[in-house]
Amino acid sequence: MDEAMPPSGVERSSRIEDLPGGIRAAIEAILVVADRPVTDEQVAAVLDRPTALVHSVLVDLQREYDGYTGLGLQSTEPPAPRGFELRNIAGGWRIFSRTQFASVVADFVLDGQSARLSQAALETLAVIAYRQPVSRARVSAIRGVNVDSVVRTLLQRGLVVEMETDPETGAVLYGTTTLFLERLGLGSVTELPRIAPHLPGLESLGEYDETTY
Amino acid sequence: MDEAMPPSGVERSSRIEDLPGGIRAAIEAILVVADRPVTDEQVAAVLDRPTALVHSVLVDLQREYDGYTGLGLQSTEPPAPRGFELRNIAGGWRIFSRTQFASVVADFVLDGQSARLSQAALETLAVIAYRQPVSRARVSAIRGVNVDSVVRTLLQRGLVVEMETDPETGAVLYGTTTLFLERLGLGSVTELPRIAPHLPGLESLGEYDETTY
Amino acid sequence: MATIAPTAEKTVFEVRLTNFSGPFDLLLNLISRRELDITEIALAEVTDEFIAHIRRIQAAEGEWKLDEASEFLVVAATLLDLKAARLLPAGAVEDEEDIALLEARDLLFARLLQYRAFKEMARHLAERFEMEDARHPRNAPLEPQFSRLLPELLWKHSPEEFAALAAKILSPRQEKPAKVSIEHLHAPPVSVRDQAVVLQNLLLARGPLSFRQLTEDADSRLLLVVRFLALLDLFRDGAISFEQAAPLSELVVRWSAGELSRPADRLTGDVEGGGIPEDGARRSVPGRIQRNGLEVARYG
Repeated sequence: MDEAMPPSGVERSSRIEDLPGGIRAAIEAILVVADRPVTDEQVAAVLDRPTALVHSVLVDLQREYDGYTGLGLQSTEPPAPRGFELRNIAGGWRIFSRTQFASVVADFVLDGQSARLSQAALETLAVIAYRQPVSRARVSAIRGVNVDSVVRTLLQRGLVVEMETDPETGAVLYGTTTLFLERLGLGSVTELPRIAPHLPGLESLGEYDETTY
Repeated sequence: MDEAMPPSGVERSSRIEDLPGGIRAAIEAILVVADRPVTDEQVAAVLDRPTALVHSVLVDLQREYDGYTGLGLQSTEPPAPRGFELRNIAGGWRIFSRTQFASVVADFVLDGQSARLSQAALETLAVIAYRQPVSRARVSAIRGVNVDSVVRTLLQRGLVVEMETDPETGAVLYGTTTLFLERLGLGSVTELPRIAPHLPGLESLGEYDETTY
Repeated sequence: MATIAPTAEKTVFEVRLTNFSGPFDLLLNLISRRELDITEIALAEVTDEFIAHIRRIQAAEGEWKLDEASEFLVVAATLLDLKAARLLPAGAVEDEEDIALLEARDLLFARLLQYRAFKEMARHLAERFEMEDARHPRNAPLEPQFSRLLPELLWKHSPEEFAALAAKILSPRQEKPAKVSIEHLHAPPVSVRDQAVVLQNLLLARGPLSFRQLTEDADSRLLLVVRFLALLDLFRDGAISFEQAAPLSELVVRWSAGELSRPADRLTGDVEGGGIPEDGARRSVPGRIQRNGLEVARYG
């Protein structure tokens, strides 16, 4: 934050502000992809900027999304809130859909939702069950499609859970839950029927995955 | 869409536009919870509004996020893009972080997905993408080297898949996967750039491949 | 990648050598370093460099893998052929060998052009991958107020059904065949040398025979053609003689060398099935190119 700042930090510092949209847009970019609430400190660490500065930008964004333009009385336009809002819950910031549109969003979310798991969800669940702990990237590779949204469905349904983080890649590793076992009527994962006998050479395939990922 | 409209629809119709932010904010609320690309038609159905109207609002939002304020020459402020962008991929809309902030965002979404492909893997992938369904022998002939291990890597990455078996020769034929398209941001194989301009008069070379290997 | 910068230091270049993804890659690189148009240059001009480079790779990597080495050698052999042709006096053209050489060159050009096109596409794919990796879709979990609205999950799978599903997804797309058939890669090779032996045995056992008789058991056009080639070779070597009573009358073939002489042993070069054009037009045959190339390579 002062003379002691390392050179790399300085370099990065000058860059963010020069980008179109500056630090404000940089913070937005983080918020929009974050899959859990992020704290002032996390954002400050990633951007290498003072926490106080980051906090004030976040508060400012929150107000802007709510429809305050910052132009004060000069503005002739009525404040127009965005369809999303920035909420600070227990110290973490997260973008939510705006409450007023809850009925619209509910229609959208429930559209096409059924009480049954889709074939894609079932297949993804099968891969996670037999390969846990496993990253989304590896499940994608096995199934040949992006599984991000399907994994989220399984998370929402409480059938899978984030177990740990791969120490090398930093990827989140998923596994199945107690609820999953209850649904199958099993006591533990080890009671899953063995499938290895039907899969010649699959064990060695696992090694390949690790080395190429 | 007229007299026959059910009461609930009428009720809803009058409400959205009256809410702060109007239809524009309603569409944003949907986009922000969507976990996959959403089409004009889906949004139009949920909001019970004409597809053309929804489409024009979406295009407008896209421009706004990119920094066009719509105020034209009156605006004294330089256009400031947001940290996110709205992209239309294969007919579906989805919010993405803006490319310029990739280095900042990467810290939050490390999932091992960005492992680089080798030059050999890229070239093999290109041949398979443009010649699918295609046998390993033919890919070998085009690249002038044995491609067995490279194809295995591509299979493990989920970028190519065994599609079928050549009825005549019994050779396994390979093609690209949905994951391949998603990683390229394409909707279908037909959106790949044309290779013909790079292959002057060589379309018939395929026959040679078979005979020279 | 499109323009390869001239390398400042030899050591840098040698490090990069090992990164070529095949003989075409190396050849393209050599051509672009000399700023030659791929469609106009005589490939012979880069032959020496090509050979020198594969020698250096060999020295740097110690041992070659056999299949890898052969891929480079096929290209090297073709290049040497072309260079040898250039060294010959200009008058000595227009025989069969020269035409085969020209065809070999055209084929090499064509395959090189094709490879270049795909290399270009690979570069394009790399750019797209990089661009897309720089963007991340919004992927937030469903907000709690909405996930509460989801209908209760219906689950009807038994553990066994679930395991069967997993086995299906986790197994390779197809059953791997127990025995890998390679018949589709090459039609059964028919060797000129072997057929010469067959002809020799026929002629020694049954005396003078007509061409029709010598080929009556040929069950494919390929075999027919190879028998004919073998006859020409035997005639060239003075092992047989032809007799024809009148124009267009039947050709009689007679064994004229001694029984112990085995001229067939001197013949080399197998002709592979796929190499004979269906239309019967005279074109170079892969086996032929390879034979010439390997012979030249031995002396070069």
